[in-house]
Amino acid sequence: AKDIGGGTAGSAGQGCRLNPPPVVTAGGPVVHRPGPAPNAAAMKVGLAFDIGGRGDASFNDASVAGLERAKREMGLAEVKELDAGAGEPEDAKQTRLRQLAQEGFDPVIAVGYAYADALKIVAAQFPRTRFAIIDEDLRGIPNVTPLVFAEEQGSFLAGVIAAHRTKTCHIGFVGGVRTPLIQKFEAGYAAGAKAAAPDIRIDRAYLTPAGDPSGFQDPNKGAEVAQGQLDGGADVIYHAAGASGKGVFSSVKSAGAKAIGVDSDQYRQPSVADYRDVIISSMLKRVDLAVFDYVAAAARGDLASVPEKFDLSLDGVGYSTSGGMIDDLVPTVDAYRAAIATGRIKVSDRP
Amino acid sequence: MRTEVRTGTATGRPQRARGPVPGWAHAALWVVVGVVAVSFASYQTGLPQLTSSGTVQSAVRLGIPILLAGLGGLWAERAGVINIGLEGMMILGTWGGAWAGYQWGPAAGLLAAAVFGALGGLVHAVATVTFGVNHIVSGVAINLLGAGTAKYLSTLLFEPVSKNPRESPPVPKFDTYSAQPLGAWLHELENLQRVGISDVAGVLGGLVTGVSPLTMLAYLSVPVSYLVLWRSRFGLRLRSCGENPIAAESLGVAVHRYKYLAVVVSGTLAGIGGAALILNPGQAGYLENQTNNRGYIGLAAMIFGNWRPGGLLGGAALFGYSDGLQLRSGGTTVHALLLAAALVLLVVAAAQLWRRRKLGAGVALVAAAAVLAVYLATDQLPEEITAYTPHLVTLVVLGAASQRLRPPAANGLPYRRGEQGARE
Amino acid sequence: MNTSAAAGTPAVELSGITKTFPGVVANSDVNLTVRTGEVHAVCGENGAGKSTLMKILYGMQSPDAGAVRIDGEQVRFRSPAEAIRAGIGMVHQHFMLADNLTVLENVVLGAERAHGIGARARRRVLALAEQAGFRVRPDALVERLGVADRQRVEILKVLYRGARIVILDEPTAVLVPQEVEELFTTLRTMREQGFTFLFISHKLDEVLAIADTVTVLRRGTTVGTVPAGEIGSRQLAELMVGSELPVPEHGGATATDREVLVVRGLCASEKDRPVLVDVDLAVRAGEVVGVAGVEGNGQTELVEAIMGMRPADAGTVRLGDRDLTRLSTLARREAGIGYVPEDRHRQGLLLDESLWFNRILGHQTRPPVARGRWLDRRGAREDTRRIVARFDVRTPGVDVDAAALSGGNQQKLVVGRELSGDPVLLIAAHPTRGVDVGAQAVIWEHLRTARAAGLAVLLVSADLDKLIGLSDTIRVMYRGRVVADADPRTVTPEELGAAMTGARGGEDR
Amino acid sequence: MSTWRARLLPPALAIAFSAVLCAAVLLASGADPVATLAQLVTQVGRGSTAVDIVNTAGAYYLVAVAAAIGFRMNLLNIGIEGQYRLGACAAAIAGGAISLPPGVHALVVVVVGAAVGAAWCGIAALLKVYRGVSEVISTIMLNTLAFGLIAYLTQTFGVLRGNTQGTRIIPESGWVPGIPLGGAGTVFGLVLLAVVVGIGYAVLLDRTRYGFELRASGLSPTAAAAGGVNHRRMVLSVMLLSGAVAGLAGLPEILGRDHTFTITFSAGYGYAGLAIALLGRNHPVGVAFGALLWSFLDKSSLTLDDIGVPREIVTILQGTIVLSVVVAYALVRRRELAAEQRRVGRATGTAVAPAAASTGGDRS
Ligand SMILES: Nc1ncnc2c1ncn2[C@@H]1O[C@H](COP(=O)(O)OP(=O)(O)OP(=O)(O)O)[C@@H](O)[C@H]1O
Ligand SMILES: Nc1ncnc2c1ncn2[C@@H]1O[C@H](COP(=O)(O)OP(=O)(O)OP(=O)(O)O)[C@@H](O)[C@H]1O
Ligand SMILES: [Mg+2]
Ligand SMILES: [Mg+2]
Repeated sequence: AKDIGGGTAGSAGQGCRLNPPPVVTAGGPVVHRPGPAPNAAAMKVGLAFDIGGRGDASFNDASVAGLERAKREMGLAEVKELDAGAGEPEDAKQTRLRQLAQEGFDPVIAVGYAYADALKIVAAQFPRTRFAIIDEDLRGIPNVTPLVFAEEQGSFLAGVIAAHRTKTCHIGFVGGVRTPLIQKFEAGYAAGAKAAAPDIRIDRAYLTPAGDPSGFQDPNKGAEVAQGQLDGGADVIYHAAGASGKGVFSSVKSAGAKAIGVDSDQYRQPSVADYRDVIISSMLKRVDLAVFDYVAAAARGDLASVPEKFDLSLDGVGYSTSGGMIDDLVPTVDAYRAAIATGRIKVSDRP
Repeated sequence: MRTEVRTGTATGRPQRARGPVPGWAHAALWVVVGVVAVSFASYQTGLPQLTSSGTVQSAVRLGIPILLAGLGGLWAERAGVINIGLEGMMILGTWGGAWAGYQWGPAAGLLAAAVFGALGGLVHAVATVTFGVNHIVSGVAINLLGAGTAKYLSTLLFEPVSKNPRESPPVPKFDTYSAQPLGAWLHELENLQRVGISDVAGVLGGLVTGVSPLTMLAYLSVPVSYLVLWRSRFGLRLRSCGENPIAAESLGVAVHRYKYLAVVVSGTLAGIGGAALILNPGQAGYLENQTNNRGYIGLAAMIFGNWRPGGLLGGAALFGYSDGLQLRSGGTTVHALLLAAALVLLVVAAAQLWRRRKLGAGVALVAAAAVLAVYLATDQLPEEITAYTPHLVTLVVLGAASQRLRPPAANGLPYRRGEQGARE
Repeated sequence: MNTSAAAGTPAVELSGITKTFPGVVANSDVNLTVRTGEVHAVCGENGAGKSTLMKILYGMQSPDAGAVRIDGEQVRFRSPAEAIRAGIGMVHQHFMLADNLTVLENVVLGAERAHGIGARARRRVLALAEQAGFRVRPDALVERLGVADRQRVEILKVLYRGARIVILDEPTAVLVPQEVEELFTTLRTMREQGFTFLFISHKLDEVLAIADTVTVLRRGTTVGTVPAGEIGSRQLAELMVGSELPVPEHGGATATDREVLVVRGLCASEKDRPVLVDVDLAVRAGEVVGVAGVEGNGQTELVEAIMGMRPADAGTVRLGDRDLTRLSTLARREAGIGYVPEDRHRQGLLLDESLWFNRILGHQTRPPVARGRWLDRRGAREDTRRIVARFDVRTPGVDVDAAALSGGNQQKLVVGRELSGDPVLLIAAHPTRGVDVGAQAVIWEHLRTARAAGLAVLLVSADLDKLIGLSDTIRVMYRGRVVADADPRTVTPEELGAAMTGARGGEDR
Repeated sequence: MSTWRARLLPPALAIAFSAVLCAAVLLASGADPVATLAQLVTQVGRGSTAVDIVNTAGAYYLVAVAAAIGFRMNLLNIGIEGQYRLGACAAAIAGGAISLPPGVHALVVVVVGAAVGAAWCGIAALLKVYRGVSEVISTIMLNTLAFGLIAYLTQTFGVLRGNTQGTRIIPESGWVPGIPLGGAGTVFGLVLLAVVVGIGYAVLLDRTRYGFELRASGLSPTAAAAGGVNHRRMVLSVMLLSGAVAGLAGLPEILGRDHTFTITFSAGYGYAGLAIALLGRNHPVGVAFGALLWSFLDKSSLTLDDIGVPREIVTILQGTIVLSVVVAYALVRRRELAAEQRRVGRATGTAVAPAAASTGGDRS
């Protein structure tokens, strides 16, 4: 007989024993944005992509979105993007940055921590060009501005949401490659879930160990890992697995469970539109915002105003509510958010 | 006049002591041993995942692309052409499948994957059969070419739609089917958690639920390959090209044509294997580097299976099973597998002893003890190892058993028409 | 063709066939007419073009010029398939069997249309075998069969295809006399049933025993066709060689008492199966010891064991007063053994390398081609030139690839190399196999000279006449054992043949 | 076959054919082949591209020689990918853990890299020699296993810098200084290692007994065995040698630039090495040209984004070159052998029709 999608995972069970959300009096994120957008009509911005490149529906695309907005609001003169290849050697990264700097792009934004070493060298060769790097806390080079995020804080909120949505008191996390960056997601997620429901069971898995990048590129494996967690009883799964996340969504959907997306609002993402009804929320990492803020600061000539870390208090990370599947949870999640933003809850970035 | 055909003369090899057990029963016996060992381990460690229907379904999903690639290898090598280009043909298959699939549905995708794979096979055939290029060299080049072509074409044709040069738009999938009420009944049995019965029910249940037409096609292609290759005129001729093409040609077999056909079929199967990566549920569409060396692993499964469809099925199943197990439930279950492995090794030792092969029995016994010791001394295996369990298993099994393997005699040798008898 | 008209249209008529290979004219204006229902022998020295002619008739090679007529109708075969359809079958000089397929599969391959590949085919095969007078096991793998059985499979293949014209290319080369007799019985039975045979053999007595008509080829052309009854073996040989048959001469005994090679109790096995059993052997300086035996009775293994290429299970090999038993092949060569392997293409030469590079092989540790761990390229070139001159190797230079030389010239190079560096012992396995007459003469001459100079020679050959002509003593091997000694001055080929088949013969040991 | 024509014609034909094919592909996809080529060539002059080409060619040369050593004996070391990465990883760990005087330090690192590469390949060699496992399959498996081992090693012996897991930084005493060319970049000092390996490979192959035995074994194992070459030992030693050279390939980058092995270390050289060895026909000089060509295509292609041509056209070009070069070699080799046989025939007079022709015909 033909199988009909949508299993009945977690239909039994009453969910977890939940802690009440923290009570925060001075509330909400303290978003302070410096003045109106400056004019950047003379500025040419170069963008060097990481593997995945344009169309990854993740941080590469988010950085493009930031620049698009800058174009609209500040009249940016020109934007040039260069793509990276998988497993490429270090000098290819240098060449890419150098090429942009040489052609007079300023600032040049390196998307991804893979550029850290290349940037150290190229930034020294072009002292008058301003560089930014996403996801790597590269300090101490005068013309390099790091744009980093508190992924663990956003993931904490994902954990809270998962804890409130599970009916089996059992949730899952699927990471692509076991790198320190992805482990931050895992750490925050687990902390958030435990904070909301101390008894909760959390399955965590990575597709490949560090150094084997195929973990971000193998939806089939993502599907199997998620299926394993679902069969084991988990009914909400959060992924930080790049393109492999599609596999996670697909398993979640056929099991009738729930999923939480990552980086951008995956509910609205065309490439996973088939699965949108199970994506209850996404952890947002606002690379677009950081890029926009950075370009604005550069246009003003005031790079010191770029925050050290884009965290919850700056809306640098957050969560999405598209689809309206967690509308009832918003007050609870926002309470946690406020607690983190005000520093009452500290989230560790190590699992 | 002495009339009887002598066997085992001074030149011939001694006749292998073949008991009354036919080959298929022999294989079935080993399957039973494997299932028993795994269910024993499952019972001992309290890890039902070892034989759960979910694990088996994973094994099927992960094993199908490998099975198809392996069958592709089988077809080519039985005709004497080594096909290490399976990976490239598989990549072409994923690309073609996604390209046609997203526009015209999964059936069209399957067809296109087959055609693209076949094109890859055709290139290999032209290089190896017509131009006599070293088969491995041609294969390496085809892998380069397949990857490059797929990348180039997706930049050209997918990017405008998917906004990503490395990815196709989502491809509609095949529906899946389950044999009901059998599946439900097996599921109930499995849930009883009775030793043995539930294990078998889990395995069988995994095989009959959530099956897509593509999976059925793959299941079918094993017996079909066997029947065609071993029970048909066509297959006899094809195999003769892999064993002794000169003899075949002297009997009027159009060796070149059969080699061409075999390699094209091989590419077709590899292409369908690629389609299995995108047209089965749970997968998105074409994605760069998605095949992830599955073509090579298919080749390994074929060698593992001693160039026979049944053995190849076993190899692909083992691969899919150990991969599925480690992906679904990580280190603990793979650790439990050690217990099962030790048990199987014990049976091997007993079998060797029964055949009066003392050395073999000793080696198997020592290996069993070593595996058992590792099992007892550790609680878990490092992730870096479990993630590559299938590869390690392949290497170990080849190391242990490769000397009994029997590749086609003329496999990989260049062959040119009209050179019969020259340089003998 | 005095009889062909009487028998109506000839079964086969080849006229003006010419075929050249790069550098070689294999056939030039060959004419051949075969009557229906006769056994027509084709004779000629090695390389005369017999096989090539047969391959042309069988559609395996296409002639550059000339016409083929079958039953009076002109045909042009582009493949064996077409020849088979025209009722021609061929049993090749080298067996054309797939080892890993069963007897049945080998027989029905290519003729599946007739009876399928299943039970019907099996019945048919059994019936055909019965008709031809032997039994087969259709499901046995061919790799487990002996030579005579393989040949029966080949004949079955031909019968199964309904051939009426059967080509047998040197079918007796690998058979012992008794088996030859069995084969002839089969052929006579089949001739009565209306089959036509083209029979190729070097063994003139066999030809005269079975053939109705004989055609002789020499250097690619027909030199004559005669009824077998009207010609003697001596005349036939004359036709083939073009002159008087040279009488095998011994050139006087030069054997000394000094034992150079002493083999004691040598045993070897292949996958638990013994291939050499307790072999004792001695070769003295200046002596040629011939080893006779049907192919596959341990001669190859004996040579390999003495050369250290095959591990011995027991026994010793001594060269002079040195024990070689534990030494590597290279060390044995350095100790003074020269080795002419039985298959020059597989074992003697690197076909894709130059002649001087080939000169180094086996001597890579010794002057004049090496100095310590370094090669002496100039030395190698010079010494190769010496061999080319002394052994009459026909080549434009020492830089051409070995593959470009003809078989005879290749073999002269190998023999020249192995006689370099003053060996004390030469092991020569089939040194003139597939070599033209001129080259054979050169090779024998050099062997005789070396023997006279005190070289000990262990000679393995399937050519009994040659063996008798050259050896001082002959050892016969059967099933891995040395079963008999023979004195070449008194022994006859028939006696040797009896010993080689395991019947009592020669001088008992 | 030693004529220059036979050596140079095939690669020239292959490159020409591939260029035509790629031009056709480009035209079909609406790009301008001439502009593409111009872009590729002019890129060499820009920035550090020329130096990058040389640097990468050095690494490519090493992997290609590793492949060529195997090819010479008909051994297909597909495992170079794993060997060079594992060798680089282990060498970086060793280099970071010790402290020795300059020069010696680097030497130790180089030796460790070679030893680990050899050991990894040695597994396949042992399996082949003693268990008859095809090196093709075993090295493919070992490539994947090397991933796991590298992950384990960098995890166990490494440190976390920012988001990147890597081995400890090698102290300055272990660095190999390069040749700085100002704005054009710095040529790695260890590119010279590639030159040395190349010369060593040439001498070994052409002038030594070992090289002779290697070539003989490759051309015909049976003939080599009859000539006293121990095939087993040759297989073992050749695979160890190939692995050792492969183990060096990552070191120019590590000792000359990165001073650490990170998990994002360059990948894919191993497969390139196989292709380059084929292109250069395992000849020390041919391989050098192959490495430069390959490196040029890789580095210059980075600029194709600029003119909107997909960079992957270069991968297609490379694949086509390899395939057509082997086809071209096969064809030219056939023609040359036939020509040589004719030559031999002419020189020795055997090609003339046999004299016996006059007595041909029927006698009866
Ligand atoms: N495929 C080939 N390519 C080039 N030369 C060939 C080829 N086949 C045969 N020859 C040459 O043609 C000549 C005739 O060979 P053929 O095999 O017909 O001789 P033969 O009479 O059968 O000899 P033998 O008694 O050794 O079987 C020989 O010089 C041989 O070297
Ligand atoms: N495959 C081949 N391609 C081209 N020429 C060949 C080939 N094989 C043999 N020849 C040519 O045929 C001639 C002799 O080869 P062939 O092997 O037929 O000699 P032969 O005297 O019959 O020796 P053998 O008994 O070893 O076959 C040489 O000129 C050789 O170059
Ligand atoms: Mg012949
Ligand atoms: Mg011949």
